[in-house]
Amino acid sequence: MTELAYLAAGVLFIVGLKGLTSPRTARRGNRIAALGMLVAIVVVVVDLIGLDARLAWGIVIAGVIVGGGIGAFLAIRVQMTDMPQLVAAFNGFGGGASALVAAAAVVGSHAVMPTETAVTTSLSLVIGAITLTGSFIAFGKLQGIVPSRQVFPPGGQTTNAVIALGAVVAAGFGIFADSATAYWIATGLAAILGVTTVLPIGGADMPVVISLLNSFSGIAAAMAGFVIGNQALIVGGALVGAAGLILTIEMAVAMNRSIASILFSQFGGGATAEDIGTKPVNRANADDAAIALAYAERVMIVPGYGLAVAQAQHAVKDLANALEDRGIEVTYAIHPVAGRMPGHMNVLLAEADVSYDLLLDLDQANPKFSQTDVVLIVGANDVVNPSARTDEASPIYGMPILNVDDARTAIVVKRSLSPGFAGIDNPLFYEDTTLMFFADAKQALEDALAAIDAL
Amino acid sequence: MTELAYLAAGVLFIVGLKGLTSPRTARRGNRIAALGMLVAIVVVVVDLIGLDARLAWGIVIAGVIVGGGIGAFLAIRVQMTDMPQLVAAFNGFGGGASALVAAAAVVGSHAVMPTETAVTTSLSLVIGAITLTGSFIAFGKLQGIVPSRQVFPPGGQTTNAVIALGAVVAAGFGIFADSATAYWIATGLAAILGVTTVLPIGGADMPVVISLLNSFSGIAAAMAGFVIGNQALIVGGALVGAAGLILTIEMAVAMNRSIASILFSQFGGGATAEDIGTKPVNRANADDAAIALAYAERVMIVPGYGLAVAQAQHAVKDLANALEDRGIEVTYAIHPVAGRMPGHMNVLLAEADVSYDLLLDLDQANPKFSQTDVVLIVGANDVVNPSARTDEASPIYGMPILNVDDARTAIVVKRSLSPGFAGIDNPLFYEDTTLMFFADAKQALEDALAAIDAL
Amino acid sequence: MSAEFIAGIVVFVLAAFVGFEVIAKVPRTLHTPLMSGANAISGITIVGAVIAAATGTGVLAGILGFLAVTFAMINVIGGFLVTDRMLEMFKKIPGKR
Amino acid sequence: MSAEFIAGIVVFVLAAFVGFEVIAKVPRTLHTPLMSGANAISGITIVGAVIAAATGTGVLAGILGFLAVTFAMINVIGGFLVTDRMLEMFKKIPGKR
Amino acid sequence: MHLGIRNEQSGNERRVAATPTSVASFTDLGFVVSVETGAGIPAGFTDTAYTEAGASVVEDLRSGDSIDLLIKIAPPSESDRELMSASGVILGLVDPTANMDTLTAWGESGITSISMEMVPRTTLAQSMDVLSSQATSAGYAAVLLGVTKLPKFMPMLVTAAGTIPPANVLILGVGVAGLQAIATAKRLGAIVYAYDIRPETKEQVESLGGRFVEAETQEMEEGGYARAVDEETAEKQREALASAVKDADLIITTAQVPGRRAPRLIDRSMVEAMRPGSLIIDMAAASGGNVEGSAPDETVVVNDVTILGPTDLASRVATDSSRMFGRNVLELVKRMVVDGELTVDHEDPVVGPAIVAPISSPPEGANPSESEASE
Amino acid sequence: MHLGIRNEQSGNERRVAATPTSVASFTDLGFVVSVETGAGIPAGFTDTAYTEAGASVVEDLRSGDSIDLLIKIAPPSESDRELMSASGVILGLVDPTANMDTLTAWGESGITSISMEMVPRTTLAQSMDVLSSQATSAGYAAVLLGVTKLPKFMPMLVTAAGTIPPANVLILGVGVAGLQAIATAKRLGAIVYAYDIRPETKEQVESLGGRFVEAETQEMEEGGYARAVDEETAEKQREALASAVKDADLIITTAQVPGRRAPRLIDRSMVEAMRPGSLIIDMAAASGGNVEGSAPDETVVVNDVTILGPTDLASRVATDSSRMFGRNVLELVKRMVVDGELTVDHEDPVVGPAIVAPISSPPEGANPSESEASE
Ligand SMILES: NC(=O)c1ccc[n+]([C@@H]2O[C@H](COP(=O)([O-])OP(=O)(O)OC[C@H]3O[C@@H](n4cnc5c(N)ncnc54)[C@H](OP(=O)(O)O)[C@@H]3O)[C@@H](O)[C@H]2O)c1
Ligand SMILES: NC(=O)c1ccc[n+]([C@@H]2O[C@H](COP(=O)([O-])OP(=O)(O)OC[C@H]3O[C@@H](n4cnc5c(N)ncnc54)[C@H](OP(=O)(O)O)[C@@H]3O)[C@@H](O)[C@H]2O)c1
Ligand SMILES: NC(=O)c1ccc[n+]([C@@H]2O[C@H](COP(=O)([O-])OP(=O)(O)OC[C@H]3O[C@@H](n4cnc5c(N)ncnc54)[C@H](O)[C@@H]3O)[C@@H](O)[C@H]2O)c1
Ligand SMILES: NC(=O)c1ccc[n+]([C@@H]2O[C@H](COP(=O)([O-])OP(=O)(O)OC[C@H]3O[C@@H](n4cnc5c(N)ncnc54)[C@H](O)[C@@H]3O)[C@@H](O)[C@H]2O)c1
Repeated sequence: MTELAYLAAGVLFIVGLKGLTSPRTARRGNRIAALGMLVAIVVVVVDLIGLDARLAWGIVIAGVIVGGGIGAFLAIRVQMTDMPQLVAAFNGFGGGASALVAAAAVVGSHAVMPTETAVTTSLSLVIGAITLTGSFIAFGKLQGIVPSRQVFPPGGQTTNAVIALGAVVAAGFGIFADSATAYWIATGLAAILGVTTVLPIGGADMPVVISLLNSFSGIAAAMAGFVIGNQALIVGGALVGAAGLILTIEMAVAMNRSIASILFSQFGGGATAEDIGTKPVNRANADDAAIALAYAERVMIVPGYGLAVAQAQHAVKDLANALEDRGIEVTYAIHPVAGRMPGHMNVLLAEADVSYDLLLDLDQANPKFSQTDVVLIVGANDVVNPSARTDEASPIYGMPILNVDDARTAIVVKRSLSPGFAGIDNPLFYEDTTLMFFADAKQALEDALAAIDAL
Repeated sequence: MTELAYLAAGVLFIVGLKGLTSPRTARRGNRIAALGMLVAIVVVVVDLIGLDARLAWGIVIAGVIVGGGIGAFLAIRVQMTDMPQLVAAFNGFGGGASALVAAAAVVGSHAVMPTETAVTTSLSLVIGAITLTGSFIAFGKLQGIVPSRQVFPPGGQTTNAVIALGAVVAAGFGIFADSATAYWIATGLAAILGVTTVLPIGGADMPVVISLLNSFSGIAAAMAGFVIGNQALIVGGALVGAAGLILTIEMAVAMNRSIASILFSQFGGGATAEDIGTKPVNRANADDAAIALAYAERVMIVPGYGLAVAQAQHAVKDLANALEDRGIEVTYAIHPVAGRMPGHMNVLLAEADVSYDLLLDLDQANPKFSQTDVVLIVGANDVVNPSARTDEASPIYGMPILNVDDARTAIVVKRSLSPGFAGIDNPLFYEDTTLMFFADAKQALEDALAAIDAL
Repeated sequence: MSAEFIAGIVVFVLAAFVGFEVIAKVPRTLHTPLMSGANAISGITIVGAVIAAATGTGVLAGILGFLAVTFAMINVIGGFLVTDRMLEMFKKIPGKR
Repeated sequence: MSAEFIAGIVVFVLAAFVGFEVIAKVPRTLHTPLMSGANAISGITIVGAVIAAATGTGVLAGILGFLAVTFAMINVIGGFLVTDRMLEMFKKIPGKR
Repeated sequence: MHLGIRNEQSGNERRVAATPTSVASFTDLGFVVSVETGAGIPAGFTDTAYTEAGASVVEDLRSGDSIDLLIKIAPPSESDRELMSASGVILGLVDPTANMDTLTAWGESGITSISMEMVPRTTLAQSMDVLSSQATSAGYAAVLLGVTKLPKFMPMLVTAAGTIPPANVLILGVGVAGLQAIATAKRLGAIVYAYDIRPETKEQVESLGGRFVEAETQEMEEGGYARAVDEETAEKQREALASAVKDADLIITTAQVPGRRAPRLIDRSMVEAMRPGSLIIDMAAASGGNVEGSAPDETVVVNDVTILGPTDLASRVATDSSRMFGRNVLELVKRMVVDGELTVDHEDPVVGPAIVAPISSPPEGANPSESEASE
Repeated sequence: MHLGIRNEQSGNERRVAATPTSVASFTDLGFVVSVETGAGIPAGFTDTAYTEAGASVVEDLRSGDSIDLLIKIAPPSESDRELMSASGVILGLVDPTANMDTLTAWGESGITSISMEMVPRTTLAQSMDVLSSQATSAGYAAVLLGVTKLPKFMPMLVTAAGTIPPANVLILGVGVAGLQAIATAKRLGAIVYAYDIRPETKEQVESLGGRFVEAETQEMEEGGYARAVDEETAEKQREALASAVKDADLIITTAQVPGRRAPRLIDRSMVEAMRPGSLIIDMAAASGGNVEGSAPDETVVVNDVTILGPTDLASRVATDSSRMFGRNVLELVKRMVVDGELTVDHEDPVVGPAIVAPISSPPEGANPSESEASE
């Protein structure tokens, strides 16, 4: 029956994980998974109580209190922006725990382990140790404790290969010779490997690395499950191992990187994607835009010359339709000098059959931005440049602009940070509340539409 | 090791099944699954040989030859159009086999079965028997041996409920009293239930029923697996059981029916979706259209008044763009009297910015249809009515029309079979090579586009 | 419940999950081939049939075993073959030529 | 190999398949929460840690057990909580107010 | 067979009954074609082009052989009659309502008159339907005339010098000309409202992006044409239209009831309620007018609202109008040439109803269409 | 402060320098506004509307108080001078190139002349840019003029009476007017080709759905304006344009080089190669013409090709042209009213460059723009 209860926990994990893949169900998914965890813990406790043996409950309770306390404290206190590194740290602890479970088995085993157990034990130790140290380095990089640029060990990737080989040999020796010491050596080498592998990876690639290490910690847990013969660990671990791997691949694809190129980067690799501007911007892609738009109540679209260049008038109409179908209020704000001729935007929007009733001019639009959730700025630049309001030295100072910075979020669709007709930089792009979606306008809107449909 | 080999077979089944869900990989997927089956069979034979006991190989070999021969003969000889009923028949044999495996276990068991085995045995018997007879009725309906209209048993669904209850009681008695006779009674009642449940279902709903019975045969196999303690059967059976269920739901959704309404139909229910015309047409949905279009080399679009009514000009342009991105040649054939005013189609296509170079008039288009893979007819009717060519009694006899019936496939998008301006029926709709996609033109084209993007 | 039986349930549940997840949105044209292919896989009961036939004793068991193998074999061979034929034809869109 | 071990492998493989299949295309904004949630699930090792801590004998085993439970507990509690926080915030789009 | 094309240019008429392209086809059919000098110039077809197409260009048809088939775009006159051979055929826009007596008289003397206006308006005969083809031109030209006369922009323009609102255009009567007017005004970016008595036109208006004015409609027609409405309905109609009329910058009216006076859709009080500077184009001015006060080919100003009644709209796109007309006629003539001979078949479902004189069967055939067009 | 609006209607001029709306704003700014009777009628603004907006409508401004601010849409004349108060300001389309001497003389006597033409064409000053606003009207009106004069359809129509091919429209010079012309022709369904010497216009043409004619372009401009090109480049240009010109049904030329004769883009041989019946509208006719043989406000026919040189295009949409003009002027005047007083600030980056006379700083300021518009 214990096994069936564990199975129930596993099913809850599966359902929860599935929930986490869609914005609508994500929160519920997480809670379902947590419920699964609760079930598993209750089961093991009940099971142990049923064992009718003297058990070290004190240690368990102490661990639960200390660990639970630390975890809860960190999770509650953390700043929004620091969450990724916290996940990394948690992940390190998880990997460490699996290694410790295996270690306890080594320490506690008095007979010679069967080969299969020996193999899984060493895997659990090695993978757990890599996860532990690797995750902490990732944490350090994101937290700024460890330099986030690429730091290579002396000898570079060759050194890593040597350490890895060493760990394998030590583990192999441990398995065949049933030597605890060999296990510890393998574990130590793996711990070093975790450090030396993650150090050379640039900060920008950290999320992918953390996800990979997350997959590792799942595998470590599954291996620990084999060691102690517990199916809950096997199911949960295998699930996370596989899911984490897929997620890692997806994340790498979304960043336009291959996993190999991230892990085995040489000097000068990595993080190129971030180098467009000198000042940092919030970059967004079609999915981000889709979520921001799909969960808004009021969306205002600000077209500019780039819309015309990309001939994105039909795409913008299609996107607006999709939003309207979701009950979102969509209007268009047309700046008097948007485009390259008077009425440029009108020609295009009329071609796409956007109703005149939805077009707001400057005077109508500006009071509305503060009630707008998302402004979607499509290939406009000068006409939304707040320096016309704020910077007396600006050549366009005094020109009325669309005050898109009053809205909760501004999504700017353009191909780069290059300036518009007036040739001046636009402070809007560097605002906290601005998301920069770098792409050809037509492509961007089509992708966002597809992403909204997929939500 | 046997178990691991079975696991390998299971993995091949999974991979194969996944392959079957996409047109590109379907054929390979089927072969991978077949490979899995081969693996499983080899494993069981090797395993049995290893048993070192006197075994009735003769019976096995006889069965393999007879069964394999019949299966191969039927599969090779069958007409394309008869395939669905053949699948039904095969499925019936599969369900029967599972029931027979359980029956053999009952016959062969000399000790009292443990409860769990008794339960799975009776499930295997009952579900297998339903599958067997239900599938054969489905086969009969499609083959025309059994009347395809709804045939109710005396007493209707109440009778079915009584029979079902009887089967459950008998099985329960069998389990608790370990009575073989009770099992046989339960099995017999289940066999009757298979007949009486499927008889009242109309022919049009048969594919959904077959799919559901397919899911059943998977479950029967899994139950048989429990009976004889074989994981291969459990994995394969559970896989098919679950996948079949999802597929059944999807098929029912695609037909706009609920499974319950199909299974428990009363007089007059069922098959309404087919009743639009008296003559049969090939119905298609967005996915079918997408596949036909995406795998074509040359596509011609024929717009008509319905395109204008649906204001689908932008949707048609978007679809054409997607096809062109796939390297497909797309042109438009404009009939002189399409729409409701001279140049109606031109106004719309110009609004959607379709290049004039792609517009063919009647004289340019007609010679091209025979080299066209798919003609997509969007809300046109009279202008593609072949009776203008063939039916001297037709009021439009002699009018030049677009000879879309020269193309390999014609997809007609309109909302119903209702006639166009001239008020006359259109024989094109009943052609073998015509697919009718009943929907509002704009919606249809948008859905087809989404389906193409998802391919 | 025997450990073996429980292990079976675990395997059953997980395999069922895989079955649920593996079938994403399937284009309608593939519904029949997919059904047919899945049906062929359900012929895995051939393994049980072979065991029953080979190990059964007595005439009744023999007959049941023979029928089981025959039925399962029809399902397996017929199922995979007919699916393959469907998919072969599927390459060509329904229509002339 | 023990039957139990083999059953473990079967379960492992099937669970891994479920894991592969369950993650369809995930919107980018959900990458981090999903990673975080999956990470929390990997804290299932708490079960092993509890067993190790409760059944271990000797000081070393005790220390290892205590650390294992502590580490796993940090992962579990912290992981689920932080995921929940992320998702809560996620309802509001990043921006003012 | 001698086919004649006259120079019919006069006042507003700029079209020609055959283009060089159709002349070439006539020659292929076995006709000898004569064209009067300068017949096609205002429509953009030079004498040289006709010569190259195989016609002989002559100063005056009267100076040559008598004509077996005379194709007319302007109404026939006595001078046309004089050209004809004994059993000649006059075919074209012969305006049967106005000229019935003359044509009947000619018919008694052996001259067959075929009215292109009376070709049935069925799907089958659309390629011979000059009413459709010329209405297409007229609807297009009406909008352009209106746009040029109106001192305002059609489209909305948001500019640095203020937002220019889009013009409101109202189309009354949604036949062929009305639909083309909707399409053209919509293309130019106007907000287009439209109304017709026939209910099925709502869908047609919307299929062109126009908005249908919800007023009284009636399911009552004969062969696709509207019937006349009684005065009560007409009154209700005007009430419902009043606010649309008031808001319009440009109104184009096209409503016709075959064989009747055009319905009065806009009365003086409605005109007076319009903004100063607005413009009405009454395309039905020649048959009585949809607008009170409109007059054919005249500019009437009521209360700063201008009312035009142009009758030459199709001539404003003379090249294409002539091309379409020529093609329509050619298709009909093709139907009439049997074994290289021009044959007038009273039984032909297309030609038969178009024969004005002589009548072989009992007359009363002035109902130009019958079959399918009655949904 | 007394602000005067004259009735400037004469010949082709139908615009008015202020609309009732702008008059109301002037009144709010503290001006007393006088408008001559009938000043706004052809543009659709009645005397009553002006009165309601707060102006006094007078028969002749000469009969009233002297004027402190005279707003002109037509070039200033001696009769305007007579109205002015001692230090009055004349502001509007004063045509500085042609009237420099007069204005300088007036300037010496205390009258300030401000040329709306010389307001810098920067992003900041766009709301005061009359060249843009009037060119918008002119570009739109040019296409409509062309469409009405051409005896053909613009859009393609597939009809039962044959397929009507779309018209080919060629726009030469893609400034504000050219862009508007492209947009308007495209809306009507024509195939639009366009060309300009400035390379960045290619993207702009394509952004409106037009096709760019690949001929010589030159990265050389001053403040967004094109420079004159040497004869060799011009020759190459003409060669490259020849085939586009030959295929065009309608050509609209807008090329200008500020302060210079308009460049000659089409010579006689190119005109002669065109199809008979084609039409050219030379919007630069007044400044020398882009087309050989064109003359201001005249219709020239060369080889069956008609060349028009209209100078009143903006007046053809008089209502909206006047609205935009009025708004442009208002924005500029707003900038000039400091503490309720009209103040001429020579240092103001917008007003300064527009002051023609009197000149406070060294002259040679005829360069209308300087800053950003130079990508
Ligand atoms: N309306 C008029 O009458 C008129 C006339 C002349 C000049 N102007 C001037 O033009 C400006 C108009 O302002 P605006 O905001 O409309 O335009 P803008 O300031 O010129 O900015 C347009 C932006 O669109 C982006 N873009 C270009 N092609 C794109 C594509 N294919 N996909 C996505 N983005 C694309 C460009 O950025 P990337 O290169 O990074 O993509 C560029 O920054 C004003 O300065 C105005 O004064 C107006
Ligand atoms: N071009 C002209 O100048 C002119 C003028 C007057 C009359 N006509 C006549 O009109 C006809 C034109 O032929 P056609 O083939 O273009 O049109 P049609 O024969 O009238 O057929 C149009 C078809 O579109 C379908 N439809 C309507 N709304 C739809 C929507 N929202 N989505 C999808 N389908 C929709 C209708 O079927 P469902 O209801 O089943 O959807 C209908 O059968 C000819 O008979 C012609 O003679 C032409
Ligand atoms: N079969 C074909 O292919 C074909 C071809 C061309 C035209 N037609 C049909 O012929 C019919 C007539 O077309 P037409 O352009 O020659 O029409 P028309 O010139 O006779 O009349 C113009 C319009 O005025 C409308 N009208 C009449 N009285 C009215 C009133 N009191 N209020 C409002 N509107 C009123 C009519 O309904 C018509 O739509 C249409 O139905 C058209 O679809 C059919
Ligand atoms: N900053 C702003 O917001 C703003 C506002 C309006 C205009 N502008 C800019 O001002 C500039 C001038 O506009 P405009 O309409 O007054 O121009 P314009 O009337 O002076 O000239 C019309 C066009 O003719 C072109 N041209 C000159 N010589 C030519 C030749 N040899 N061949 C071909 N073409 C030739 C010019 O390049 C110009 O595009 C444009 O760049 C425009 O974008 C800027």
